[in-house]
Amino acid sequence: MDTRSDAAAAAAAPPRLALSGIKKSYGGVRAIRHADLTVAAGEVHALVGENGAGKSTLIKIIAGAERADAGRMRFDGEDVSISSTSDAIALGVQTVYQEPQLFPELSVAENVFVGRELTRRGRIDWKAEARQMAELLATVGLPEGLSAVPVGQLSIAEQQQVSIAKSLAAEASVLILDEPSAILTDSEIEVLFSVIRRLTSSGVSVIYISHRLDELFRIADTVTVMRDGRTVTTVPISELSVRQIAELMVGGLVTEGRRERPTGSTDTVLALTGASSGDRFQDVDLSVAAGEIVGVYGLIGSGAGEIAAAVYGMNPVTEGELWYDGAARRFRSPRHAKAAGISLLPANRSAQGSFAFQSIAFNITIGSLRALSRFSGWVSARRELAIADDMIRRLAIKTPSARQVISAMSGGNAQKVILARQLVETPRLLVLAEPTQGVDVGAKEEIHRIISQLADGGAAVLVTTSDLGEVLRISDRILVMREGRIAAEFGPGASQVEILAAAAGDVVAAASSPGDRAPGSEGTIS
Amino acid sequence: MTQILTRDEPPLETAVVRATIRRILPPAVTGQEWVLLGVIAVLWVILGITTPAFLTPGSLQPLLVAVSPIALIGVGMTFIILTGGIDVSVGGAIMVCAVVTAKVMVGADVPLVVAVALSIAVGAALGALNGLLIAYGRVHAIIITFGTANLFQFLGLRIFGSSTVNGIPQTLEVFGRGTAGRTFGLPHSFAITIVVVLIAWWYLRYAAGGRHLYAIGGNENAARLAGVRVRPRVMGAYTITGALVGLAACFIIAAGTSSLDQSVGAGRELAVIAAVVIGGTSILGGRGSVIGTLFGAVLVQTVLSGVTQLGWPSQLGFLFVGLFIIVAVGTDLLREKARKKK
Amino acid sequence: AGGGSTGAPSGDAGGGGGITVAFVPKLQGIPYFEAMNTGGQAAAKALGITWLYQGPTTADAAAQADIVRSYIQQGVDVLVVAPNDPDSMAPLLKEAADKGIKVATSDTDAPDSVREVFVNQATAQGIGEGLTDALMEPMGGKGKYAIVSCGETAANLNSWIDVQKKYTAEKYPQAEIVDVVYAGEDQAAATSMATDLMNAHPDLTGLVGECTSSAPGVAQAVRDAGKIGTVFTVGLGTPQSMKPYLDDGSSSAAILWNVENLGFLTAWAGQQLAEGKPFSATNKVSDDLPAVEFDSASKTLLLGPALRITSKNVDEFDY
Amino acid sequence: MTAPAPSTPSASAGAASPTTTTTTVPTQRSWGSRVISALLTQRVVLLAVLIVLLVAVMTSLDAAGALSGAYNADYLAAALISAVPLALLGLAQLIVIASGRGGIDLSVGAIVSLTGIVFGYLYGVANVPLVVAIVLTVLAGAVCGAINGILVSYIGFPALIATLATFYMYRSLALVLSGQKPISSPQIQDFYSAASAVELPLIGGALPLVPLGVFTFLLPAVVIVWVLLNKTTWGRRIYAIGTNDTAAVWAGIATRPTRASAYVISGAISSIVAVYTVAQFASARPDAGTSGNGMALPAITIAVLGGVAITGGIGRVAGIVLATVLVVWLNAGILLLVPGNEGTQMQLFALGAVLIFAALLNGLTKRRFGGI
Ligand SMILES: Nc1ncnc2c1ncn2[C@@H]1O[C@H](COP(=O)(O)OP(=O)(O)OP(=O)(O)O)[C@@H](O)[C@H]1O
Ligand SMILES: Nc1ncnc2c1ncn2[C@@H]1O[C@H](COP(=O)(O)OP(=O)(O)OP(=O)(O)O)[C@@H](O)[C@H]1O
Ligand SMILES: [Mg+2]
Ligand SMILES: [Mg+2]
Repeated sequence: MDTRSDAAAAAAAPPRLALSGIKKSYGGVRAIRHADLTVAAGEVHALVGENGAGKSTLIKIIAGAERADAGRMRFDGEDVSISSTSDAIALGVQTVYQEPQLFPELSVAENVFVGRELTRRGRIDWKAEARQMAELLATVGLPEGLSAVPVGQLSIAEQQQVSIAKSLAAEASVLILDEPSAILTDSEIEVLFSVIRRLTSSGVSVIYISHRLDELFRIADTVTVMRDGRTVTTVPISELSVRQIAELMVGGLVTEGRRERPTGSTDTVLALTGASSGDRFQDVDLSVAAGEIVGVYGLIGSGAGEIAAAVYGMNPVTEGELWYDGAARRFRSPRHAKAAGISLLPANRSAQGSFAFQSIAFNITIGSLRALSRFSGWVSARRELAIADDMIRRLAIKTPSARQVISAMSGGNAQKVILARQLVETPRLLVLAEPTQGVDVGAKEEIHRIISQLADGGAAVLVTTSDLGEVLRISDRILVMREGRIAAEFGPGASQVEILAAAAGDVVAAASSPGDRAPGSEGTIS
Repeated sequence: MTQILTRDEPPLETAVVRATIRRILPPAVTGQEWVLLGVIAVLWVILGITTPAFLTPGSLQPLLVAVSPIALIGVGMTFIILTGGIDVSVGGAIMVCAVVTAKVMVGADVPLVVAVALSIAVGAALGALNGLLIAYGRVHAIIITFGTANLFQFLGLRIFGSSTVNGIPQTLEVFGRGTAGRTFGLPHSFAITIVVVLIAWWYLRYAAGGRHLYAIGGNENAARLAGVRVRPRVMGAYTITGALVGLAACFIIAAGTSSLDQSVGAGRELAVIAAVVIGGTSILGGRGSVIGTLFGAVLVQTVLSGVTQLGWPSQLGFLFVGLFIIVAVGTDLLREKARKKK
Repeated sequence: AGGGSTGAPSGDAGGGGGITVAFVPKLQGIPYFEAMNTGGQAAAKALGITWLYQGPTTADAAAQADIVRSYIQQGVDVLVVAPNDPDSMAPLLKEAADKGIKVATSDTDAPDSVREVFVNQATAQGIGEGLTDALMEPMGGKGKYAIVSCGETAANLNSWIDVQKKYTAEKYPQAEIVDVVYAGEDQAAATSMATDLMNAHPDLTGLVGECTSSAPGVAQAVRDAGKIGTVFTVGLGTPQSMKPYLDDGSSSAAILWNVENLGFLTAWAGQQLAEGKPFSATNKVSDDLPAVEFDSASKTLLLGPALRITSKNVDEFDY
Repeated sequence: MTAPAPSTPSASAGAASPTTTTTTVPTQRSWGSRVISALLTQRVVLLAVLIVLLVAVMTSLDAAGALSGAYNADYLAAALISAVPLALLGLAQLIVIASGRGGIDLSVGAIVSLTGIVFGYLYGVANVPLVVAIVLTVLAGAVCGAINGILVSYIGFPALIATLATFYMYRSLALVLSGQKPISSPQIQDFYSAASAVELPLIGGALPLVPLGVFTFLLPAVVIVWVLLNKTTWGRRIYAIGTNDTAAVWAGIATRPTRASAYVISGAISSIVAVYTVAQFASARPDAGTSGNGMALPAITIAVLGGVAITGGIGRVAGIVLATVLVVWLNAGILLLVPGNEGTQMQLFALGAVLIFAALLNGLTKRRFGGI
């Protein structure tokens, strides 16, 4: 055979993976109405869509974690039926799931090799595993000594990297990454990208899911947009802009931009002065006045979320002072913080916020049991419903009744229910940790509106977030956290570039340093 | 298909790699096991001093014979608890295995090997039933095994047919009764138990299947996603436990008298669970060892024997067993907390 | 309250003759009560009555009460109970009597109840002394011995132990009870406790197995320890379960009574009650039971003296 | 600050339509399919149907002459006496299991034994006035429960292990303290007759004779526990920590004392069962709650059959009551249906089969219907 016919054969070669007419329902929920997906060999194929669009469900079907109700799946041109994860693994599908799927009691090395242990005469070849581990850890940028550490002792970002290492340990023809970058730092993402590039150059296909649309342009070749359980379009990414992708995702125009609102009072509600909390954050100065929204921006792991936890009494303030309403306070637990008029919307909705199989009314009122009773300790069903219905109306929560269980709600509505819990007893200080994480554009907009209204109503609001658009959009003042310290502070007019630079550690590019802060943010503490 | 990493380089056997291997190997003997060994040693020394007969073969041999069935079933129960399950039906299963075995030995006069094999087979079948319902029925193990505990008791009572089995031949003596049951002073039932414990220890440490049990207990869904065939593994754990129950039932017949009545097996499930948790296996799954279970069983029997030999009221024995559970699990908890703080 | 409490004996309970006697043992499936059942059935055939028998699967007062309640509902003529807990059975027996059912106890009494007769196998005195004498014979009237009992709270076992203690102190001053331990209904536990006792007291020369599960247990322990002839055992065991131990000398004697006869006597007493016939001071029940004494003060029928079962007469019993 | 929801593009475009279809499905379904789904997903409905079925089958068997005694209202009423301790301890399990984190109480039977001895001693031997004796007994039960609660909630023991340990300890203590002899002094005997002599005006000739204990012990306990769990903030907290312990902390709930209190209540209920048992049996037995298979395992079985989820946060008082009634009436029926030893053996089979059937049915339907 001559080289020309070889090239022709390659051009005519079937795609690595071709899905057509995929459908999947969970009970009455139609997670995937109709999906087609074609992934060529050696390409990075981005999969984007709003929360709940069906991305994770689709890749779970490819990975064998779920079975499609209908549809056809072809691998290198051959029809395949994948009915379990082992089937998929046998086909060379490796998956990094949205939530790290690891074993806390087992060591990093064991985690990486679970399900495909290297064995020699029936026993695990620890030697071979150790040898590969050294390589793998270096590849994903983790120290070699981590091999023997139980995964339960790692940070969430490290766990994500272990998940990636795990997917690299086996022979793969398709590597699926479901939002791998959500909790990684920029430098960690760089390492990930270089790994992806190396893989694709050797012919591996990568399916890459992310909500960070900008990063897709640096890594992806093709993008498939999903909306409402359907694959809307597949195009080379070079033909699109971020804005166009966003429009395809929501099926309309994106309204961005900061909501104008009156500036807050000078009545300081919360102030941290030189505050540290173990090695979570150090020497933080910040203040929030009544009617003011202060945004703390930081990548996950930067310590932004830890400030919220410390203010709410979850973690101790070990050094420095926490001033609340003019008095130095140490809240020993959320209970004490709540009693002082602080409310907090936790970052992780399912783990920290939601009482899954309880009703919406239960979920809304559980933080304010005193409000339910005329006599202390008593629950009045009438009051409970009245409070819940009021909140459902105020936050425009979509539900037929307050008696519905929260686990049957969509992500955005569930988030509103948990936000409602924080508003039952009108808080003096509202702390919001990642208020719109995992929430789609529509619900996000509503939640932002609600936050503004609360501040307009006189509440002091502290938002910690890793969403740059969000912090720019809602904050009156922006603090940027990096490595447990405040790296910079900005007024409302700051640019994306300035903030990103500060978060990434480029001090020179930052517009202002913590030293020359706006007057009035400090002096009011007596 | 492409290999992600280049694996055809010559293996570099550096000191670093060797050190890593040693560190990623699960520890052969855990801290909890050393603690238990220490406690048992201290108890034996104290009992040896206060009751001179304690450290004699005449006292230790029956102790080991009594430990054997609990430790043996404990091996299976450790597998089950490692996967995050539990089996409270072993008492009923012992009854079924024991009565079947005793009846064929008396009635059909079959050779010992056949009787033992039958007992193991019956036990495995009962265990497989548990495993089937638990792995495929999507119901928590404690509920299923509460149910099957009743069913097994029913079955056992029906086979007993409202009478005891008398005149069980002494052939089962080989499992540890009298001189015929010992080699170099070691009761055979205990020797068999040790062998089973060592095999199980090896399996849990070196075989992929064993590590999968830990993985399933740690995070069942993640194990499934990693391609571990969770349901067959879970079913296997219950089936193995059943088979060990079958063997243990033979030990129990052998340790009893020449007649067998329907009280056989009653309350054993709690004794086995006690041995497993004293041995440091986490009831939540994902952590534990069979050596610990063996030590746990020895500790419980030492306490019970010790109380009788000291001449204390025998009913005090279980007060100490309870205390030991609290102390053993408590220290484990505290060590865990200290480790987490670090 | 509706129809169930007519009090009239309903003929449909069971299959046989006109009179229905129901017996509720403490526990089903153990040779002792099953032998009583055999005796009762023999009596039913001989006397032309219907004999019902149903026991709980665990020796539990509450489970027994359920069965008694169902017999009351079935409207049996006579209800005989061997109560696990005499005090708790009393109110139920009264309820039965109120509904016109004749009530009696057998094997274990409920003294403060309305029962019309107690069918007693032997007196506590007789059993306690019988056990002591049987053990003292091989021990030569002296030495240390220990008792392996069963349920800690079993009233009859405890009353026998009391007799043994007193009787030993009075009649055998050179003998001494060093310990009483409780093994539950578990043969293996009885064996290992007996072993522990021998280890704890190297000079021990006697062991008593106080119930049908510990009697073979202590003998087995002696056999295992190779102390046949050094340590002597007696126990309250059923004949067939004791036979191997009586044969090899690890048990010197079992103290019991003819349990089948006890069942027969129970059925007979039930018939007498149902027919309204009073008991005389001495009753001829059957050829095997020519002269059963009745103590009208305590309303007790006494089967006779306790029986000493040894290797010589063990084969006379097939249970 | 009320504002109408702005109609956002995303909500109107696609996401709204599935929401409406899924949520309107239940109301559109036929009456029949709703009954079936309730039957399959709601344990209380299933139990009620099973009870009706049982009574219907037994009554027709009765009519056909297959039973050895009448399966009538009197008999069913009388059988309820064994429901009293079972249901009470089932309620205790409901509370601890619902409190989550693998909650369970294996020690209830041992607490019944131990506090029964305490009561027997106080009232029967030390001549303490009845009310004081009962109060002190309940206090003792609460202390036993508090030890469990501290171990589980404050030190972090898995409940199964903590209560297994205390089960051994309390059982042992009951035997040691009583010298393994039941206390059955004249006072205790009188207590029995006093308890049985108090006739409620309600139960005259017209109604079946329901045992008094049902009114004096069970009914008040059921009402109190129901009120506690459903009408008090404490009940809310129990369900909250059982559903999601972490979220409860973030919602400002004091999880440790709440969880510990579940065990305290469980111990207190056990001690009430102890008093009841003393009254019912006219003696305080040191093995009252531990003889045979003990009281704990049947109580847990009742709780599970009653629909209490072993993972916490789910369980209803009505489920416990119905499960108890089902088991008690089933057992009573079997005794009339199957004579001899097979009858009592068959009870074991029936209990096991019903338990597995109900659990499997729920396991199968949970995913399809999203029920509890
Ligand atoms: N196990 C399940 N049971 C019921 N509904 C489910 C289940 N898993 C997913 N869904 C629903 O299916 C739809 C698609 O979910 P999926 O997780 O695929 O979305 P996604 O695009 O990955 O969203 P995100 O960006 O938030 O990860 C959603 O409505 C979701 O609520
Ligand atoms: N785990 C689940 N179990 C059952 N139903 C679910 C589950 N998750 C979501 N649903 C249902 O699936 C439907 C679609 O969910 P999805 O998350 O796509 O909502 P959405 O339209 O994006 O809403 P929002 O804008 O509020 O996020 C909703 O009706 C929701 O109630
Ligand atoms: Mg959504
Ligand atoms: Mg997703």
